[in-house]
Amino acid sequence: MGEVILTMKDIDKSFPGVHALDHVDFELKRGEVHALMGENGAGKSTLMKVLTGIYTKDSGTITYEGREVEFHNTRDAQAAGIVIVHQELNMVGDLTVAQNIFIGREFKKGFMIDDRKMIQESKKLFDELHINIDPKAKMSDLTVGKQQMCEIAKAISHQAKVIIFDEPSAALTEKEIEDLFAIIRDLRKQNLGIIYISHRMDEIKVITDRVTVMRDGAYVGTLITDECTKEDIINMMVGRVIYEDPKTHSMVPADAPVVLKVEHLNAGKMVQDVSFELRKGEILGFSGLMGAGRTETARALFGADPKTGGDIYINGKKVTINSPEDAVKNGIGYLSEDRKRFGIVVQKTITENSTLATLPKYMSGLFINKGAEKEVTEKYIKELDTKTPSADQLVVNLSGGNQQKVVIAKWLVRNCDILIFDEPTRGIDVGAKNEIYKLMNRLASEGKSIIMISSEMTEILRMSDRIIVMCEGKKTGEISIEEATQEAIMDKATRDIK
Amino acid sequence: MTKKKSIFTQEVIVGIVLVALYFIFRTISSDFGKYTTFLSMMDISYYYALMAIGVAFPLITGGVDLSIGTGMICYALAGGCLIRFYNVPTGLAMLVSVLFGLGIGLANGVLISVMGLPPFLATLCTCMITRGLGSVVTGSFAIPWPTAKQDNGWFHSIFKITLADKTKLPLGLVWIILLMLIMQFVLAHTRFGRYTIAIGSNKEAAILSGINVKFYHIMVYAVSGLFAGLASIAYAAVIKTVQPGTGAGMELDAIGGAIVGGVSASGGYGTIYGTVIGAYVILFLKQGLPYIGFNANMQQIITGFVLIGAVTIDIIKRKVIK
Amino acid sequence: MKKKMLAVMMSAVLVGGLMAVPAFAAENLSDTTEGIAQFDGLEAKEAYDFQIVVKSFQSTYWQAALQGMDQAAEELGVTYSAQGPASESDIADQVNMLNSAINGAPAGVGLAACDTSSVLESLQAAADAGVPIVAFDTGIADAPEGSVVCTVVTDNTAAGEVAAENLYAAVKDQIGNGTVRIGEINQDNYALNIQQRGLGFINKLIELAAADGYTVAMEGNEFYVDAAEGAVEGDADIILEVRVPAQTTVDLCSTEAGTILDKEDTIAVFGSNQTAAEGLLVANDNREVLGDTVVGVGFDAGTSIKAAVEDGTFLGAVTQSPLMMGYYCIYALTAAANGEELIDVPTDGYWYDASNMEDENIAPNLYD
Amino acid sequence: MENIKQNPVVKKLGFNRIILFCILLLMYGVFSVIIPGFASMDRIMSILNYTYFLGFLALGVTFVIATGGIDFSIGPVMFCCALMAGYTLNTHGAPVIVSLIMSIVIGFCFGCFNGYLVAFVGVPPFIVSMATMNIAKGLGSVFTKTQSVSWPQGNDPSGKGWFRNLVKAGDFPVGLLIFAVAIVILYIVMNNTKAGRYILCLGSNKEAVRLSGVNVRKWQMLAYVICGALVGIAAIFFVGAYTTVQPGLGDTYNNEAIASCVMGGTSMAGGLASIGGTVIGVLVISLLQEGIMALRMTKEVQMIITGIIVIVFVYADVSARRRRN
Repeated sequence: MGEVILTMKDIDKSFPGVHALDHVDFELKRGEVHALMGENGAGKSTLMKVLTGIYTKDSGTITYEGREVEFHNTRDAQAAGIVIVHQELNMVGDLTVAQNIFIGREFKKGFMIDDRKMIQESKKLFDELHINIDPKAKMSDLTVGKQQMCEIAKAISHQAKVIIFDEPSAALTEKEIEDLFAIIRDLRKQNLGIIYISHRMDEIKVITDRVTVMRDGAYVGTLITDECTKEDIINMMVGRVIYEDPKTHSMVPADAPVVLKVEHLNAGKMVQDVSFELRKGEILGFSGLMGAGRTETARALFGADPKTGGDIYINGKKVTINSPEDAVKNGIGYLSEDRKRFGIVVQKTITENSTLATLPKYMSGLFINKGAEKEVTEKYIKELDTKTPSADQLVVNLSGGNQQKVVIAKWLVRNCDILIFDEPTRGIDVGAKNEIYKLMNRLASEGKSIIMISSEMTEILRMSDRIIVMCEGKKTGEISIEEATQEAIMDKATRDIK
Repeated sequence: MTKKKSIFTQEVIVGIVLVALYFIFRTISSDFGKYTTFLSMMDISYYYALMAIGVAFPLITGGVDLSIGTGMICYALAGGCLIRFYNVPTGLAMLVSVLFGLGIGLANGVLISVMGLPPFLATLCTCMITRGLGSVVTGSFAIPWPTAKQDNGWFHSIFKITLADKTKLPLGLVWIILLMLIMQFVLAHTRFGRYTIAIGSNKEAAILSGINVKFYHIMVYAVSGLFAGLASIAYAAVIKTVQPGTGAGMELDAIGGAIVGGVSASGGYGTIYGTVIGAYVILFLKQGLPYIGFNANMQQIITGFVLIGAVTIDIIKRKVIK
Repeated sequence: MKKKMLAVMMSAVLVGGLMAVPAFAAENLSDTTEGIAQFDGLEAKEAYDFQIVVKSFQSTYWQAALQGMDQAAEELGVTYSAQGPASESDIADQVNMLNSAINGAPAGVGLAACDTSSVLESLQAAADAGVPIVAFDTGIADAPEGSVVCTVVTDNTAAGEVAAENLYAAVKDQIGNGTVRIGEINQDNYALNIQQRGLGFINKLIELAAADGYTVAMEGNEFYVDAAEGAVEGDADIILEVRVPAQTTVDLCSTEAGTILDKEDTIAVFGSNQTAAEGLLVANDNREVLGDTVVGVGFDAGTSIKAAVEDGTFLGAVTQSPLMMGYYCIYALTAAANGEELIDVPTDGYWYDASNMEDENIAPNLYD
Repeated sequence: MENIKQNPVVKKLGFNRIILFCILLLMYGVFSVIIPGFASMDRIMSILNYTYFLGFLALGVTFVIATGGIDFSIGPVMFCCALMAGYTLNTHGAPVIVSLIMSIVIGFCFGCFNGYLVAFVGVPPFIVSMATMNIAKGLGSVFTKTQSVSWPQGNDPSGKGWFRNLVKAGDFPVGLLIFAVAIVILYIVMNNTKAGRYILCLGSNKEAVRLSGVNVRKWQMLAYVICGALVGIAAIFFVGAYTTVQPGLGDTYNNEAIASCVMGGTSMAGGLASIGGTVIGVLVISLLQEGIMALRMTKEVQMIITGIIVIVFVYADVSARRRRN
């Protein structure tokens, strides 16, 4: 480890209604891999966005290479040598791999962009990284994993001094992760500073030198990786919040009836011959890597995407589900992983969102019975403890956790027996997360059946009665909670590739 | 760009349609095949093709420019006014027309990129404003540009030259092809073109890649305005007398041409040669159907259905690939 | 400002023309003396302000009309302000303008109606309010009692007929040896004056051909085909083809004109208004058959039509007298405001060709 | 300023709409002062003539814009309705009531056509509009053999002119009554019925509504159908006031209708629509055009002013939303 290259001090940032960063400190040295950890919503990504100029900080200082700096956009940051590999893929699908890697700093021959040189350089870059990607391929034709590798290659090609990896491994196979680590070690040798954001405790131990932990937008502390244990880090991350006790055994009675049976479900490449059963009162966890086909399975089951085959039985009766309309009629509700895009209508009120799936029930003749609508909305605001001044509040003004509660309320109003929760706690702060867990357990105990898709291993292990593991569109395993361990799940989630 | 892609891209299909249309019209009407008919068609094609080349850029960014039709008339009126009332040399007046177009284009760009107005609305407003301006500068009067035989009418020969043996050559077609190649080159091989595609495909990613998206977004509309300015000269050269209050609806033919020529209606993809071919398909329908005995009004109905057909085929094609 | 400039440019030619008003050349189409005589010695009782509503300012035709008005207003010491919709087809706008003009209670309103039916209600309102209306350019047949006090128009049927006569005389020799084709381009078929003109041309041509023992068959636009009188079905000596474009733009007119010019048997074409005649010229730009193998006849004036007549591309053209119409419109308004009873003023249509373009009573009407 | 904006009443009515309404009143005041005799009943009637048909057009397109779509074929479609129905009336001697219904039905059919293509086939609304515009113009021309169509005068001896009483009976503005009833009905449809709720929600986030088990295609199509039927009604008021329609025209009214919607606070992005705002917008444009004419300026000046007002209002809207996010 060399001298300090970057210091962030007292960084403060607020969004309307959210104190996203509360006087956070951070320090990075040359030749170090520094992990930044924290639960979802702890403020890691926000801190990095402040660093790279995407957000403007409210107060605090950033010292980089001995000088105080303030970047106004990513371009400034890049020019100074700070690049970020984003969590969400930021690729221009209509351009080729090489064009994407060099976007914003194309090689030029006179007026002309020198595409040939860009392709050569990309090849060189990929060779160095031992990745096999055709630089001339169109970006949108690549798999998510490969796109991620391109994103990393792009960052590295920037002659950077500081590289930020924001959850880079989420979509990668184990082999690809190995490659990534090799690359990171190589970069460390070249005396670069690396910030590594990840949830995977194992990786942190393997690759990083120091760990900084954040919680609820605040700085908690920094540890030297070799000198601490996993538990130390987890304690710092979780802090005061006492989660629901992890399940040690299934809470579902052995004789609970099967409410949903899916047989040989097929839908494109991402859903291949998936079969499973769901019992009354059960929380069925779906685990796997990003891009394993869990969301696609849920969407196909819900009728949101077209299926190519498979049978669905509800309470033993075969049903046809060709559209979400059919699914909802059959008592299935779906909470999407992408709340803003698929879950809520942000510019509308809580009331309007709550009754969206049930509107025909709240009609008196031709007109909407606004009184009854408001009544039921207020009932669920109270029941779910949604924090809002009134039922007429626009959903856009709510925090992530409360927005999620509005979506849940939508399905509870509908009285759905089968609920699909796709990443129910993504982008939700820690306190709200626990409330959602409690709520899920309560719903299960009331006899609702829940399919929970989650990428957080701790969440899967904490909540599920039974776990289904998927990999590359196929179901690769089914594990009871008693037998489940992180290793067992990871093994199945990556089984095919090894 | 990838090898597995079928060679039957929209551009190729539209190209085949264009050739097929030509031969169908030719077979049915012997007059259609005459060289003079071809010349007349070319005359009228120039300003549509120029507008289409320009508007392809906003379309590829996922936007649109509705101000080019009325704009073109407005610029032609302004230039014509200078020649007629202020004895400005033709060359200078032409330059003013083009710069006027560029200016309105820049204004569109600022409204959309800096002030954040939706492109449809911003250009709808400039469409109304240019239409009004055109009438205001001329006091609502029609403005004749100099005819080819007048001293200052040399600009007609930019688009058509007469050889010693009285043969006429559609020189304008050369310019259209040249500009098409240049702009295709710009789109495919310069930063400006690349960022145009990037803005249309994933604007957020473009911003995060450190591109000055605001600047390039303005430039996209400036190009559209510039080409509307160029079109105004082609219009003046062919139609000669420019009437204020006209021009509305011409932009739709140009945009329709670009869409038929494979420019994605949602942005992110398009080629300039496809755009030009598409514009000529629309023009062939407009100009060719009267030759094969169609009621002039049937042509509008057919054009409407061709437009829907072209886009529907594209939608179905994409669904099949998925 | 522009208006002023135009005025300066025009007034020189204008004066010469107006001096010669009572003595018209032989080509004039109808008797105008009586209508004009009523304005002898007219003086405005006060400095009236008139409202003029024209069809639009789009074509230079209307600019010429305004020149006439300027001249008359200056002579009489009255003022006027003119307004018109963006295009001749914006009927609703014109009705609103007319209503607005009447609501302003002016000394009188001069109206060139885009559509004669849609203004009737407004005319009733004018009659009720006692605002005298002078219809110019386009007569209003069903005008309510007491609204239109004077009509200053050129007889469009006669204008079409004179075009037919001149055209027929030029091509007469070519008729009889197999079928020949004569074309007519009309900008549209719903404006009354263009209908009259088009039909005047058609019916006169059929009449002239019949007199020489030739038959005429109609082709093209259904309206004119149906309205033609005396045409035959099937084989005929002359095919009279009428084409109307989908929209009233020069480029579409030129396409329609091109289809006619391209036909081998075409011997003559008539473009029935400025836009149609300009379209005909645009089509001829490449084909260069007019004045050579095909006889072309235009209508109205404007830079390119004048040039075409001058260099023989067009055999000639018919001009209405927009200038006279404008001029007498103001005279009629003034007289009406004075409280005088008026009779209609038919203005002239002139046949002009390269030989008489410079004539003092024609030149002023040949606006640019 | 901020306090005023936070006032619940102001919030409910919409700050921009209040401003727009003030502009309307101010404009009327200014015109009345500088133009002698502007504040007369005749003027108001003349303004209303323009308000009716533009109002129905704008209200119709409000529903389409609420879904995040666009329809700029409304002007030509209106003319097509009036042409086809009027031609049937004049040439085939159909009873007036049949023609009136026919006009609405034709508009309805165009709405179905547009809606089907947008909602079920997935053609972008912009392109559908372009195509429909051409088709409507062509159809109107072909059907009438490119004739203009004049509807019967109020005093037509055949008695066919009774439909003009829908606009104005004697000096009583019946049209205003009908228009007011239509506004109330459409306000209720937009705010108190399933159709309005779904249309607004799907305009804001179509996927979320679909995943709530709603048949979004049906409701999206309905917006275009409502628009089409209202365009058919607009056609009746157009000929009721202006008698004659010509084939191949009508484009100019698209811009004015869309402009009134947008300045009234309906968002081009969809999801936000204000029937009241649209009505104020229509009144602003009608008043502006009468005022401009009374000032002896040309229509073009009105276009320029309208363009600028729209830019200012949309910019105010966009920047307000930006600040909020």
